[in-house]
Amino acid sequence: MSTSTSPEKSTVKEEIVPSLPGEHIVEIVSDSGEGAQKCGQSFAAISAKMGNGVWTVEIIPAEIHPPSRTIESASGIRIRFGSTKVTNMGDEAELMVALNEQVPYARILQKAYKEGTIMLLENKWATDQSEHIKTQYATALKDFEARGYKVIEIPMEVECLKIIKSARKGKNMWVLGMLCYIYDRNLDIAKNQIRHTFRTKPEAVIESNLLLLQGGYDWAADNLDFQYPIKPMELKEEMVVMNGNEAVGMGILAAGIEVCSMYPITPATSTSHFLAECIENSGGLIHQAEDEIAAIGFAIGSSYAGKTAVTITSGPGLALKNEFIGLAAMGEVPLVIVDVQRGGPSTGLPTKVEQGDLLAVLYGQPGDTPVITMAASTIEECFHFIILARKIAESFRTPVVVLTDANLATGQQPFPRPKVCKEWFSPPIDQSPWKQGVDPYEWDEATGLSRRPIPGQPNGMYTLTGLAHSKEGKPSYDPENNQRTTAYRSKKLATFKNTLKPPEIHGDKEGDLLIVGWGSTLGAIDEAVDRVRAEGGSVSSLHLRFLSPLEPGLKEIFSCFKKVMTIEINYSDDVSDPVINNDNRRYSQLAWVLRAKTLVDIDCYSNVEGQPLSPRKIVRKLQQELEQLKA
Amino acid sequence: MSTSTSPEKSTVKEEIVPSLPGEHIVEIVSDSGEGAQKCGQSFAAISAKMGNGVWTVEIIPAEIHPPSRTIESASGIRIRFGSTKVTNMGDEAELMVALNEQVPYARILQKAYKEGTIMLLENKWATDQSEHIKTQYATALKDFEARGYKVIEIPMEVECLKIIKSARKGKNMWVLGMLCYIYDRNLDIAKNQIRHTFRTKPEAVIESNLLLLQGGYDWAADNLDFQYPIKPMELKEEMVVMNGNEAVGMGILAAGIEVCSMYPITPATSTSHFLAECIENSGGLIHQAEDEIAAIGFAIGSSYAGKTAVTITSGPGLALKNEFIGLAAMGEVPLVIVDVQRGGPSTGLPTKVEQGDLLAVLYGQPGDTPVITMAASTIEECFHFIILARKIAESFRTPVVVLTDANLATGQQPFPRPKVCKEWFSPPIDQSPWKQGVDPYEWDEATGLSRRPIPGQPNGMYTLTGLAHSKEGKPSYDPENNQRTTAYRSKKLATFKNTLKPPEIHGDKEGDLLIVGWGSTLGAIDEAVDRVRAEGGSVSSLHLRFLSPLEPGLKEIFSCFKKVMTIEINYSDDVSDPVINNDNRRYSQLAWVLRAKTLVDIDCYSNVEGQPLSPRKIVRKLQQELEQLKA
Amino acid sequence: MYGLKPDILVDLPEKYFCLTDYEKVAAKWCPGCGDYAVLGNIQKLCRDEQLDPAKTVFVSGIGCSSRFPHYMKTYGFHGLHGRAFPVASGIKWRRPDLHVFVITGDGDCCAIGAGSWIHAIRFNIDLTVMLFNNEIYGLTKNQTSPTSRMGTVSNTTPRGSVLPPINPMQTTLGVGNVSFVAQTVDWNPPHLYATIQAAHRHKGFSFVHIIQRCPKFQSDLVEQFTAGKDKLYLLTGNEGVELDDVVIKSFDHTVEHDAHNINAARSLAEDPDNIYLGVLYRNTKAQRYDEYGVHNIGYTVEQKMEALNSELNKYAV
Amino acid sequence: MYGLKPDILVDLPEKYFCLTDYEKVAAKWCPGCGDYAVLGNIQKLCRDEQLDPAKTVFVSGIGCSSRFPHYMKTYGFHGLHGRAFPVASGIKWRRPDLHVFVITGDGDCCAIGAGSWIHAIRFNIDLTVMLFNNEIYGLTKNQTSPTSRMGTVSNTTPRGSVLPPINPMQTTLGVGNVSFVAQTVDWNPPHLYATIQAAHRHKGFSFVHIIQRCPKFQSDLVEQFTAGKDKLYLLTGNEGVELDDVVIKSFDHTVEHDAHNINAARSLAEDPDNIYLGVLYRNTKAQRYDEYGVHNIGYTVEQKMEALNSELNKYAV
Ligand SMILES: Cc1ncc(C[n+]2csc(CCOP(=O)(O)OP(=O)(O)O)c2C)c(N)n1
Ligand SMILES: Cc1ncc(C[n+]2csc(CCOP(=O)(O)OP(=O)(O)O)c2C)c(N)n1
Ligand code: SF4
Ligand code: SF4
Ligand SMILES: [Mg+2]
Ligand SMILES: [Mg+2]
Repeated sequence: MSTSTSPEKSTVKEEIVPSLPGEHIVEIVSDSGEGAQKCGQSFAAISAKMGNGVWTVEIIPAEIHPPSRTIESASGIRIRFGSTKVTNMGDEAELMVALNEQVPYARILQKAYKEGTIMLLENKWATDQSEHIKTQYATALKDFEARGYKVIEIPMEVECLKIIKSARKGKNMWVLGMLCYIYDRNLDIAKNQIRHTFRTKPEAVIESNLLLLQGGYDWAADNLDFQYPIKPMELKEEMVVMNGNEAVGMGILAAGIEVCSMYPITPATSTSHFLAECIENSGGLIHQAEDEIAAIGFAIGSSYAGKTAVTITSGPGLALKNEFIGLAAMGEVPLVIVDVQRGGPSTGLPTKVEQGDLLAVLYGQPGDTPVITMAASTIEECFHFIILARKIAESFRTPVVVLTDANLATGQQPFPRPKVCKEWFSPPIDQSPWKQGVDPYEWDEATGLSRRPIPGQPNGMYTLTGLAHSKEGKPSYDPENNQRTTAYRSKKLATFKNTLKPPEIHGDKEGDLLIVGWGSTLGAIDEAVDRVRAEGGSVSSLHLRFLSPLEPGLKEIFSCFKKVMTIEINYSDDVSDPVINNDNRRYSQLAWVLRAKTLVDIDCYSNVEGQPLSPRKIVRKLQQELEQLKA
Repeated sequence: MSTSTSPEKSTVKEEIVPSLPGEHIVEIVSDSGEGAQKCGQSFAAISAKMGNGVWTVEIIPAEIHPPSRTIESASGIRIRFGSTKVTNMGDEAELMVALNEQVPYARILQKAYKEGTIMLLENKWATDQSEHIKTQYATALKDFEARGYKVIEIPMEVECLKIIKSARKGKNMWVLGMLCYIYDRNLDIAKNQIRHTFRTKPEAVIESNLLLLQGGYDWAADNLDFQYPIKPMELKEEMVVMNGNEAVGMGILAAGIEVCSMYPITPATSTSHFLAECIENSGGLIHQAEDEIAAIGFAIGSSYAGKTAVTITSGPGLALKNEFIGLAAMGEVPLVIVDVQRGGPSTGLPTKVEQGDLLAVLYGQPGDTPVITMAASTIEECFHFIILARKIAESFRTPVVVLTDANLATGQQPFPRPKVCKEWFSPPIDQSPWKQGVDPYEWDEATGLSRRPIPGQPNGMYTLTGLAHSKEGKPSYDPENNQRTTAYRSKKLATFKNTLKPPEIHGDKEGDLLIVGWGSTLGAIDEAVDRVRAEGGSVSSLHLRFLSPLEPGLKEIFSCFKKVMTIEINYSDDVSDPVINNDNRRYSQLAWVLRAKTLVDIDCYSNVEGQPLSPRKIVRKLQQELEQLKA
Repeated sequence: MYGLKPDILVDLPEKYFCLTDYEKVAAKWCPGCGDYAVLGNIQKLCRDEQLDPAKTVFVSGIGCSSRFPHYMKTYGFHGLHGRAFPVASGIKWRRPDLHVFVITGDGDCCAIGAGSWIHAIRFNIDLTVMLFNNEIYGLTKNQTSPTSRMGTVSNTTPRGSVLPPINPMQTTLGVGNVSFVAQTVDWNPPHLYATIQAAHRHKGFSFVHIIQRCPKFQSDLVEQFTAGKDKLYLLTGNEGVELDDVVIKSFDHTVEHDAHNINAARSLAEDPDNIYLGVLYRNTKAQRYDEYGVHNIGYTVEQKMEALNSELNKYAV
Repeated sequence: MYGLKPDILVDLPEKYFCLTDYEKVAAKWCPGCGDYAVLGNIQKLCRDEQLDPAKTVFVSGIGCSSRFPHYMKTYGFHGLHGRAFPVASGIKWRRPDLHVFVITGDGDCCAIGAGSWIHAIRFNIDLTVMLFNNEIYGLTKNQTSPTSRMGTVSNTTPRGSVLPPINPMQTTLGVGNVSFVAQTVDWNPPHLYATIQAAHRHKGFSFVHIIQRCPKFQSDLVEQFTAGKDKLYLLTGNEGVELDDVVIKSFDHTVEHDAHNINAARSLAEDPDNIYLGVLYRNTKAQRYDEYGVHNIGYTVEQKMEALNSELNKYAV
C-alpha cells in the first residue's frame, strides 16, 4: 500500500477485515491533553445510541504532564463496537488514529495492533521545522510499514486550520468526523452528542466543534476510498452508557446511601468526582477525609448512627483501612467498602488494571474477621452490586467489600437502563423505642444474626467496642464467650452462603477444561471460550461474583472437568522457570482460595502486565491446555 | 480433708499426686498489685537455677486496676516445673496459693484446677470486719470443697505482720518461703534470688523480704505435714531463664540491630521495656514513634540507610503496617518485623494468646507482596529467630516477619545459654564505592537476588520507589517489565525455600494421624502426642517454623498418614454446628494454607479461648480422632 | 418539690432524667485516678442539661480514659486507638439531633491520633472533646507519651525522656478555624463541671484539656499538681465559665482574660510556670463543617428516586 | 580559573561536584509548573554547598512534587503518600553524615501526613523540608486539599470548598520545639535559593513553605500570586536569608522582622492579606532528637558482644 502526504484521494482499496464480523476495534492516541479521550468517548456514545455494542478502554498516561511526542505521553482510548453485544476490549485494533508518530509506540508495546491495522496518521510532522522531528517521523513511518500497518497520512492540522485558528483544541472533533464517515455514523446523533459534551461551554465553542465534525466527515468522504459501515441496531429497551466508576456512583445514589467518605486515590477517585456533582441532589454528601483511615472511621461513625455509608479506595488505601474493617466486623457495623483495584504491590502501576487485592480483602485483618466480599464483572454489575452490598451490610450487620478494577473503572459500556425502584433505597432510620430486654447483640443461635439499636432509639443504649464482648456489648474476657461470639460472627457467612445458588456454567457442565474467573475478565473469558468451543474445544467457564463466602457447589462442578484453571490479572509463578516447581509455586489469588476450598488441583494463568486480557491471548492458552490434556 | 483457720499443724496427710511423675504445677493468684507474679517468677528462677525444667504462664488482668476481690482482679502466675524439661503449661494445677477466695474463680473459669488440687488460702477474710466479705468467704469455701479442692486455710496476713508492719507488700515473699519448703527448694539460691530481684531497692527492703522468705519457710515447716520435693538436677550446661519478649530483645542485641522502632502495644511492648534498659549499652536505641505507621516508616528509613532495623507490634498495629510492608517488599528493603500475636479480631483480647495473624501476615498486603515469615515455637527460638531474620532480611533484601504470641511473650523458660558469636552481629555498613555499571536492582536471573547500594556509597546513587520500576530503579510502566520484576521478587521465596530442609517428624513417619502445628503450641502438642503414643496410638506431629515459604516436602509427608490435622489457637468453624458443613466451613489459618498448598484434606482443631493449649485437651482430641479413624 | 432534689423522688415528671439514667457499671480505674471525677461530673452535667441518654453518644479511642463510654448509660463507641475524632465526626455530621462527646487520652489524641486531631479542629464539628492528659500511657502500663515532660522516667525512657512535650492547647490554638479551647483539672470538681458545661454549650469543636492525675504511673505529678495550688490561675472574664463565688475564692490567683484574643490565649497556653484554668479561647464565628453536613438532610425516597432518574437521563443512550 | 565558572571546565579538581553531578533525567511536570524552579535551585544549592551526591538523600511521599527524588542524581526515597517524615527521620537518626532533604506536597504533608508532620516538628531532626504548596492535589488530578482556599472549585468540591484552609506555617509554629520556619515562592529564584540555603544551613528541622504554582489545576492562583507583587513582603533582619541587593530592590515592600520572636512570626504567618517571604522563625536552642540518636553510634562488634554477654549474665541460671 502507498502513503500520501497530500490530501489527494487515498489509494487504500483493500477492505478492512475485522477479527469478528460486524464489529471493529478503533484506537485514538494523542499526546496527553489533545483530547483523544473525549473524541473516543463521544464516538462510543454515538455508537451506543445507534444501538451498537460498545466497550472502551482508556489509555491513561502515568505522569501528570509527560513530555509530548513520547511513549509516556500517549493518552487515548480504544473502542470496540459492533452490531452485537461487546463485553471486552477484544484483540488487536483494526484501525487507529494517531496525532503523532511517537504515541503509537506505547500501544505497540502492549501489542495493540496487528499486520494490516490501518493507521490514520497526522502528517504535519513530515514538514516540521525541526530536523530531528522530521527524521523521527520518517523513521517511524518506515517502521510502521515494516510492521505491516497500512499507514494513511492525513493532513489533520492543515484541514483543521481551515476551520479554526488553533488546531490543538479541536483536532479531536475533526477526527471524530472522519471516524463518523468511515463507520457510517448518524451525523444527527453525532451532532447532538457534541452539543451534550460541550453543554457547559459557550455556544461559539459548540459551533466550531460542529464545524470541525462536519469538516472531518467531508474530508474523509472526499479523500478516503474505503468505509466500514457498522450496522445500527434497533434499541429494544432504554439503554444507558457509562463507565464503572460512574456506575458505582449511580449505585450509591440508588442504594440511598447518604455518605460517601473517601480520600482521593487513582483509579477510584472519579467516583467521587461523579458524586460530588450530583449526590447533593439526592440528599447525600461526599466527605473528603484527611486520609484513608479517617475516611473509613467517618463512614463507620455514620453507619453506627444509622446512615450506612460507603468508603471508596484502591490498594494502598485498602491497606490502611484494615484495622477499621476489623472493628466494623467485630462491632458488627454495616458498611460498604469499594476497592477499585490497580497494579500493585505498593504504589505499583496506579493507572493500570490488576486483580491483586483479593487475598488482602479476604485475609488482611488480624484475628478472625469475616467480611462478605463480592466482585463486579461488568459495568452494569458495578451499579447493581452497590445496591446489593448495602442491603447485605444492613441485613447481616457487617462490612461488605465490593471489588472492581481499573478496567471497569474507566471503561464505558451500554447496558439496559436500570428501572429505579423504591426497594433499592435505604429506609429512613429507625428511631422507635428499642424493645426492652433485647440485647444489642442478641445473636440468633442458628444464624448468628442480630438486630442493632441505632443512636436515638430509646432503651437501645449500648457501647460498641472492639474488645471481645458479651451480647450486652460489655467487654468480656471469658474464654467461652469469645469462642461463642467469634462463632456467631463467622456463622453469618455460612448463613449468607446458604442464600446463594451455585454459579452458572458458560458452556457444557462437563468436559475437558473449566476456566474460572472473577471480576472484569468475564467478557474476555467468555468470548475466548465461545471461540474455542466453536472450533470444537471442550471448554467451559464459570465466573464468580461472591468471593467470601464463595458460591456453593464448586467442588461438584469442578469434579466434572479434567482440568480446572483460573484466569486472573494478578501474579502467579511461572512453572517453566527453572527455579519454580509445584512445591514452591505461588499461585494466582483466586486459584489459591479455590485450592484450599475444594482441594482440586486448580491451575492458573495470569499476568501482571497491567492490561485487560484480550480474548485472543486466552484463546491461545485454552488451545494449548486442551492439546496438553489430549496428550 | 479438713480446713484449719488457725496456724495449727495442718492435717493434710495425702500425698499430692502430680499428673506426671517428678513434676508439679503451681499457681499463685492474688489481687492485681499484690505481687503474685513476682513471687512466681522468683520461684521459677530458683527452680531453674536448681536445674529443673520450668514453664510459666502469666495471669494478667485485662484492666489496669480492677476492683479487688473480683474475678477481673485475678493476677498471678502458673509455674510448671519438674526434674525433666518442661515445654508447656501442662494440665490442671496440683497446688495453688490464693490471697483471697474470689480470684481463684478467674482460673476456675479456665478449668485450671481439678479434684484434689491443693488450695493454700489466705484466711484473714474469715474474720473480716465486713459481714459481706465473711459470707463470701464462707460460701466460696463450701464451693471449693464441693469442687473437690483440698483447702488449707493459712494465716498469711497474721504471720507476715509478725515480721513487717504492712502485709500487702511482702506477703508474696512469705508465700515464696512457704513454697520453698513444700518443694524443698535450696534456700541459699532463694535468698540470692531475692537479692537479685530487689537489687535496685534499699538494703532494708532486701532484709525484710529475706525475713519474710524465712518466715514463710519456717511456718510451713512447723505447720504443714506434707512436702513434695522436686529433685534438683545437675546443670549440664550454662542456662539462662527469661520470657519470650526478653528473648526477642536479646535476639535484637545479638543480631547487632541498632534501631528498634516501635509504638507501645500489648503484649509486644515489654520487649521495648527490656531494650530501653540495655540496648544503649550495645550501641543501639529504641525509637518510640507517634504511631505504628511511623514506627515502621522510621525502621525502613534506617534500614534503607544501612542500619537494618526491627519494628515490634501486635495485631492492631500490624494492620496499620501493611502499606509499608508492601513498600519494603517492592523497594526490597531488609527489615525485621516482630508480631506478638494476641486475641483478635480488632482490639479483641489484648492480654490473651491467639495465633490469629498468620493469614494477615501472609496475604494482608494488596498486590503481590512476598514476605518471608517465620514463627518461633519456644522462647529459645524467639532469641535465635531474630538473629536469623536479620540475616535473611539482608541476604534476600526483603522484609521478614517473625511471629510470636502472648504465651511466649510472658512465659518464662530456661534454655542453654547462647554462645555469643561474632557472626550473629550485623557487620558495619559498607561505604566502599559501588561498582560502576551495576544497577541498584541487578536481579540475578536464577534467584531473583540483587545487591543494594547504601547511601554514602559513591556511584551507588538510586531512588527507591514503590512504583513499578526497572533494574535501574526508574519508574516503568512497561508491561513486560512489571511481569518480570514481580517474578524476581517472588522468586526470592522459591530460592529461599530451596535452602530449607523438610521438617522433622515427631514420632513415626507414617501412621494414622499427623498433627501439624506452628508457634507456641509445640510443647503441648508434642507432649500430647507422646502420651497418646505411649498408649499405643498411631499419631505423629510436625511443627512448622517457616510459614512463607513453607518448608518443603509437606505433601509427601502428609501422604503417609491417614489423616492430617492442624492444631492451632485461632478460629475455625465447628462442623458439629447445624449451619456449618464442609462446603461453608471456615478453617483454621494454617490448615487453610496447607490445604491450598498440598490439596490434602487437612482438618483442624482450634479455639479462640485466649488460653495456651493444655496437653490433656489435645490428648482427648487425639484419642477421639484415632477412634474415628478406626471406625 | 418540698426542697427535695428530683433525684431522690420516686415519681418523676415524664422524661425527666436522673443521675441513675446515666450511670452504668462501676468504673474500674485505679483508686485515686482522676478519671473518676470526670465521669461523675459528666453524669451530673448530662442530668443538669437533661440530655436524653438515647440521644447522647460518647465516643472514645483506646486507653484507660477511653473506657469511659462503658460507664455511661448512653450510646457509646469505644473504637480504635487514635481514631475517635473521625468516628465522632461521622456520627454527628448527619445526625444533628445527637449530643456527641469525645473522650481521648494524650497518647490517643496527640500521638497516634494527631493527624485526625488537627483535622477535627479544622472541621469544627459540634463535638465536646475531653482530652484526659495524664502525661503517660496508662493502659499499656507506663510508657512515655508525647505530652510527658522532658526527663520523664517510664518503661520506654528509663533514663528520662529526651524531648520537650507537645502542649495540646498550644497545638490546638495553632490550627486555623479553632473554635473553643479550655483547660481544667480533675481535682477541682466545680471548675471541671463548669468548664465542660461551657464546652458542651459552645457550638463547634470544644476542646477541653483536662490535667488528669494518674497516681499509678505519674505519682510525682499528682503532688506537683495538687501541691501547686499557687501555680493555678483562674481565668475570669465575660467568656469564662460559670462559677460560684466560693469556687472563685478558693483560688489564690485569678487573671482577667479575653477569650476572643488568640494571642493572649497562646501566651497563657505556653506559660511554662503556671496553669490557667477556664476558657482560653472561643470563636463562635468559625466555619462549621456539620452545618454543611446537614444542609440537605431528610430527603424522601421519592426525592432520591427522582435524583437518580435525572442522573440516569444524562447517561441515557 | 580565568574567570570561568567551574561548571564548564573539563578538568576539575578532585571531588569538585558540578551541576551535572546532580542532574538526572528531565523532569516531567506540566509546562509552567513551579516544581521546575525548585529543582533547578536545589541542584544549584547542592553544587554550591558541594554536597557529596553519595551522601545526599532526597526523601518524598507521593504527589507531583514527590517525584522530585527521581530527578536528582543523589540517593532518593520516593516512598508512600504522607510518610516522608518518618522515613527521613529514620535515615538521618543514625546517619549524621548524610544530608537529608524532605520533599512533600500540601496533601502529602497536611492531609494524610499531618500526624507525622506534627511529630517531625517536635523531633526536630536535622532535615531540610520543602513543602510544595500548590493548594491542590495535583497528581490525582484536581481535588481540594486542606490548604485550598475556601470556595475552591475542584473535582471534589465543584460548588466550592466549605472550609477555611489549614495554614501550614501557622500550624508549624504552633508545635512545641519548632526550630525553623521560612516561606518563599517558586517564581522568585534568588529568594527561593537563598531561603532553601538558609534552611539547609540551619541545624534542625527546617521547614520551608514554598508557594508553588500549578498552572494545570490552579491557574487562577498563578495570577493571584504573580500579579500580586505588591502583596509580597520581603523579610529583612539579622536572621533573614542572604540576598543580593538587586533582589531586595525588586521587592516593593520589605519588613524588618526578628525571627526569634515567635509571636511576631505567627502574626506574619496569619496575615490574611499579605505574603511574607524569608525566615519567619528560627530557634537554634530547640532540643534535637538526632543528637540523642547518635550519642552511642559506632560500637564495634566486640563491644556489642560484651553488652549481650553482660545482659545474658543477668538472666543466667
Ligand atoms: C493501633 C493500636 N496501637 C497501640 C495500641 C495500644 N494502646 C492502647 S492504649 C495506648 C495508649 C494509652 O495512653 P493514653 O492515650 O494517654 O490513655 P491513658 O491510658 O493514659 O488514659 C496504647 C498505646 C492499640 N490498642 N492500638
Ligand atoms: C495511601 C494513599 N492514598 C492516596 C494516594 C493517592 N494520592 C497520590 S498523590 C495524592 C495527593 C497529591 O497532592 P499533594 O500532596 O498536594 O501533591 P501535588 O501532586 O499537589 O504535588 C494522593 C491523594 C496514594 N498514593 N496513597
Ligand atoms: S493507670 Fe493511671 S490513668 Fe489508668 S486507671 Fe490507673 S491511675 Fe487512672
Ligand atoms: S498538575 Fe500542577 S503540580 Fe502537578 S505537574 Fe502539573 S502544574 Fe505541576
Ligand atoms: Mg495518657
Ligand atoms: Mg499539592
